[in-house]
Amino acid sequence: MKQLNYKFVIKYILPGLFLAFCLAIPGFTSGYMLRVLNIALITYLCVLSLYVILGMCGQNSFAQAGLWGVGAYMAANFVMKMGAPPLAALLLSSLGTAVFAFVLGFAFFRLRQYYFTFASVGLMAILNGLFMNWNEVTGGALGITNIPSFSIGGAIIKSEPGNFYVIFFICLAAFFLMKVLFNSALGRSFMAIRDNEIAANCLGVNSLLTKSIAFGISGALCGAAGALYAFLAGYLSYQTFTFQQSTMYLIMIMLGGTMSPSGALIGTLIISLLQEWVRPLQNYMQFIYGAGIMILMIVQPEGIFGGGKAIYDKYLKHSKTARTEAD
Amino acid sequence: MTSISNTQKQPVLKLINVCKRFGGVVAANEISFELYAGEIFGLIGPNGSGKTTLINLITGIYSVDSGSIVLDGKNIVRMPIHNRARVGIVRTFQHPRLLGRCDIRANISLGKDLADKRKIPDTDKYQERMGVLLEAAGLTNVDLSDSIEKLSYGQQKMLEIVRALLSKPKVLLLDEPAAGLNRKEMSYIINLIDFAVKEDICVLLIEHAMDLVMSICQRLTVLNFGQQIASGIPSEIQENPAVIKAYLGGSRNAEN
Amino acid sequence: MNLQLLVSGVSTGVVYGLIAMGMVLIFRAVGVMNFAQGEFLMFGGYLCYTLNRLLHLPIGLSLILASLLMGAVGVIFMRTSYWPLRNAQARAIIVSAMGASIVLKEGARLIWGSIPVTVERVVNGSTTLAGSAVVQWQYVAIIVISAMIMALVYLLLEKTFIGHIMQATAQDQYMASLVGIPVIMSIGLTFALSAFLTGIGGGLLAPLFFLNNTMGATAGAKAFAAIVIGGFGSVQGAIIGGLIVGLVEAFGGAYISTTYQLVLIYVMLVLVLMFRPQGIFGGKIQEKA
Amino acid sequence: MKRILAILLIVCMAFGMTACGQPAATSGEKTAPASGAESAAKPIKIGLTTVLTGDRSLEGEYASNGIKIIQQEINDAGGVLGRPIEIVIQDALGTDVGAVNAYRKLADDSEIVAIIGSDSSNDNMAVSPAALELKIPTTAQGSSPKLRDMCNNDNPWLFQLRACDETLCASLMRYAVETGGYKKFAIIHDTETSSADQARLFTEGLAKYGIEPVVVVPFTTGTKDFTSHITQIQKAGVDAIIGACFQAEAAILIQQIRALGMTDIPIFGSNAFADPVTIRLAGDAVNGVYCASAWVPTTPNPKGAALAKKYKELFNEDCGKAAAQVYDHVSIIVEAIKRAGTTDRAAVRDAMNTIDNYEGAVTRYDLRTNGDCGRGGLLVKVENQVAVVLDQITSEKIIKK
Repeated sequence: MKQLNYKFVIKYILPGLFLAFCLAIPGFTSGYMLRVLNIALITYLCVLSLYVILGMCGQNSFAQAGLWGVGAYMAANFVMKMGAPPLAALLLSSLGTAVFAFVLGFAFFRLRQYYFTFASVGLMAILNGLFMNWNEVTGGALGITNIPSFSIGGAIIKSEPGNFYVIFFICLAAFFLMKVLFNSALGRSFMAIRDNEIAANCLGVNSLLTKSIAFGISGALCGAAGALYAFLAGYLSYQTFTFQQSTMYLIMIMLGGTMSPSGALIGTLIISLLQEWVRPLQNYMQFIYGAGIMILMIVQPEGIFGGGKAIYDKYLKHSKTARTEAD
Repeated sequence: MTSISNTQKQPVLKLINVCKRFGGVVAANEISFELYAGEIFGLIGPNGSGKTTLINLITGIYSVDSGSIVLDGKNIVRMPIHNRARVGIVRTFQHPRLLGRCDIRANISLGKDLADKRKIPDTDKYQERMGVLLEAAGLTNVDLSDSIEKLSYGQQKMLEIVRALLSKPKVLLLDEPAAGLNRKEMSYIINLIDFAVKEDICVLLIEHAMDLVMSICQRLTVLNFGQQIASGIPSEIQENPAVIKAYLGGSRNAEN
Repeated sequence: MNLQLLVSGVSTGVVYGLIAMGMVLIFRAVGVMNFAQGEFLMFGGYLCYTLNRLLHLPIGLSLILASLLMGAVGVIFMRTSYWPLRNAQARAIIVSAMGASIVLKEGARLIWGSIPVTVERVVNGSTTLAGSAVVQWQYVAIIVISAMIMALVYLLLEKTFIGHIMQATAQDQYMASLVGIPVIMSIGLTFALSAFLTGIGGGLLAPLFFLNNTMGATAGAKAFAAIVIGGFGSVQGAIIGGLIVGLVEAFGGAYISTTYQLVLIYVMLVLVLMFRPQGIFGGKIQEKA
Repeated sequence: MKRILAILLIVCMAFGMTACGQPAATSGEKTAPASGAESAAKPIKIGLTTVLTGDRSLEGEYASNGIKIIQQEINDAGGVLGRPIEIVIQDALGTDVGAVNAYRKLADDSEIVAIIGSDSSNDNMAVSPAALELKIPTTAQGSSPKLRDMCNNDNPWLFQLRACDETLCASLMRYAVETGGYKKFAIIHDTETSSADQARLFTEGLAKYGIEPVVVVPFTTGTKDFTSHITQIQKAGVDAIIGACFQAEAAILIQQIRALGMTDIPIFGSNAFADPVTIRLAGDAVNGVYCASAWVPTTPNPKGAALAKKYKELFNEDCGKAAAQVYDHVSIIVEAIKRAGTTDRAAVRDAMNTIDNYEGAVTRYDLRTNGDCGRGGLLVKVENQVAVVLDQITSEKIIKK
């Protein structure tokens, strides 16, 4: 057995190294880069929510940035008007957004396929209109200022590195929850709906309920992301939670590949960092960014991770089966 | 119409005067038959005679225009699709509909999921049952963590039946299970159907392969243009002039 | 007052109709919603501005030339953001169109700057109808020109050979190529026509609403609502949907709420979807996107 | 092969567009110190976040031009502390996240002494926590009262180097009621941050005279057709209209008000109504518009007039508000560096607080408290498509300590 155990390397050593690297990040990055990463990780939660509803359940939603906003404003209100501790606000707003999304899903998922997508475009516009004009709850166009930082049991987390660890661990938890969901009966029923709704029904899957649950779970992720954003930014305004933001999530997940949480992470990081990399271009930055998206899509229409997985299946899995046959 | 069923047994599934029309086309006209536990019931007819439509009506994909479908004495015509699956009506498709981007284990687990939803208590025996089924289907050598795309068409069809059987259904509807399969694979299908019969599941079989239908079905019914033109045991059907005219025609020898 | 609202509603409505019609043409041809359609409006307007204000051509000629140039832009757009992805999933095409819309928006800013500009009116002045309703002739010009173009395009699609080729390709690309229709040309034509239709709206609207590089997003969003409300995938539906959106905007703003004018349209969109998903005038929809 | 072709096409498109692009406004990270004599000395860096790309890029165009002028002027005059200055620009993208990222990117450069925020209260409020955390003197171009309170109470590092809208709105309303003698007002405003704020302040300004607006018509940013809004105003029967929105909407609004038959009705507007862009777009219709503006190119202020002249020469356009503002912001920061005698951020912050009577191009500044530092603006009326200054508004600062 001179052969290296690929499975072991891929399953444990590489992720372990990656984890160690991530934990060390605050040690060698600047405040700016860390801020970018923090926002990217919060965005990752929203992209994961799109992974649940689009990648697993096959329903494309443009309302995710709206749900993100719902979570953010909920958290701000819980903390500032009701005096809830941030941790409780995080959980409550995640739960609240989940319920909100679930109820809406129950209404919207009577629509099939792209009609739901259309409805989600409408929902996004309606939510943005509310964020801008509902003075009592969202502070209107001026937004909400002076939102306290995140804290756990009295320990206030104000610095970027502190926030990084909090957000990182929540993302990690979400990542593993996705893995659990993927292997659960619920996850399988999502995927059955994605692949063929009628066949799924014939296996006892209630599509309306299941899709609503998927939307609810995506709402929970967006809600958590919203709360984290509120605590990190300290300021909320309508100009953050826009349709453009939702389309960016779609770009991210399409680029990374809709089929895995890791792909979503890669897509999120590429787009988030691409936006910052093109900064030195100043006036040309968005132009090159747009062209970059086009080129990336043309080169890798199935998403970058889609390609990666194909390579994994082709070479690494092959060597594994070869080995079992040799045994 | 002669019936060979045991009169002391209650039918599991009963169709009473089921009608369905699409625009001007009558897809099912006054169809009635009953299925008993552990029985293999054949449904044959030329292309476009309404066989698959009938399965779609039983599973609820289409709603019936009139008539009733009774499972264990309960009319289920108003039940949505997923609830019909949960009370024990499970089907396969002409072309297997599996989770294309998942591994084999996930696909099989969908059957277990349905069993859980049906509250079948023997989950501890699940592994054992799966092993038996996979062996019967000739799928013992496959790696369960492989992608579903690694399986041949025939194996995928087998897998779909295994998945259906894992949920311990009351009624199993097989839509052309043997189409496109070779002899060896056909024998696995027979294995699986035998397994179903042993578990007292009633099997409704749509099939074009005449020798298979004639050899394993206890009773048959023949459809033509949505009409039930004959019912009975295989030997009777084979001699029925209406059937020969409508379906087998002069090409019966070619069929074999 | 109502008459005045009617004229403004109809004239903005027909422009939404032009954009929506362009979107529907592309949707029918390639089965994907074009998320950069609003940018065509903006780009067409700027081309018209270049011809009219920078090269000092008369406005009529500028409009015609600009919309013809837009046809070329449409072909380039097709070649870069659709054609390389024609075999990929629809979502990939949507994403690349989003990238293209950023490129168009920012490209226009780099070329023409971010200070809003305007072009000449087709007809100057205004008239007073029914005592109090003031109607600017430009509004009437928009309605008349748009209606003419819509009618022409409709005839082109239904009555001419080119139209039949485009429709055949839209229905089944593979079959079309089997009977000898060059698919790339037919699709290119569709994109050109779509950009032409939408682009002319930019030049017409410019004197009333001015041009800036970000006007496409709002217009595109309203055209999208028009398509869904009118009936998905049908050309007539797009026109009627555009008119409905324009009128709801005008009368809803006057009688219900101006704050939530835009929200109103989307509430209507959601309601239409809930109760009549195929749209008010839509028929059967092919399952494509 | 086809993919490569497509990519080539995109690249060609990109190059084609950049080739036709305007040569202006590409200053940025690579801006070299202009003066040859001081090139040996290391430049003092000042950051600027502004919206270069995206939806509000008009501001960025003005700001980058204004920066060029002031940088040249200061360096030609020998710089500060014997060193030239260099202004580093980052794009705020017009979103909260973009503004904060741009700010953080600048803040990472420890040589940057102070940062100038963008022309939006939203952006300024979004970067406030970062300014407080990183302890960098930051100037805000937003004019919202909420921002003023934030500067005064929560964040000693943030300076609102601008007359708070309250002063301007109140004096415009005073003029409208006392001089104009109007009593029935309609307010039409954008629901976007600063416009909504100004609309509120106009209402408050009127309330001092016991007048309530007859009708308030809000609209969403990007609204192009105001027929339904204007018919509401017509129906209400008013003798003056108050408007608050950005340039493009203001121009459309003015044109449509005139076109729909209200040719004589006076329009009182926020900053944007007498902006050069608005005047150019709206044409004749803009005549007779009153405006309490922080800045017009026809300002009687000698420094401002010189700037306006210079800007016109260099860029062949009228000088916009954002250009004049960044001009003043840089001057004030340089003044503070001069007074502090060091580039230490805290020392510069303290030095800024000592500036109490600084004559800028826009107005006089008083930085003894952080908020509402600009002391006033101009009351203008547009006649023959020129903004004619009627009066200069100056308020004295009330220092509560």
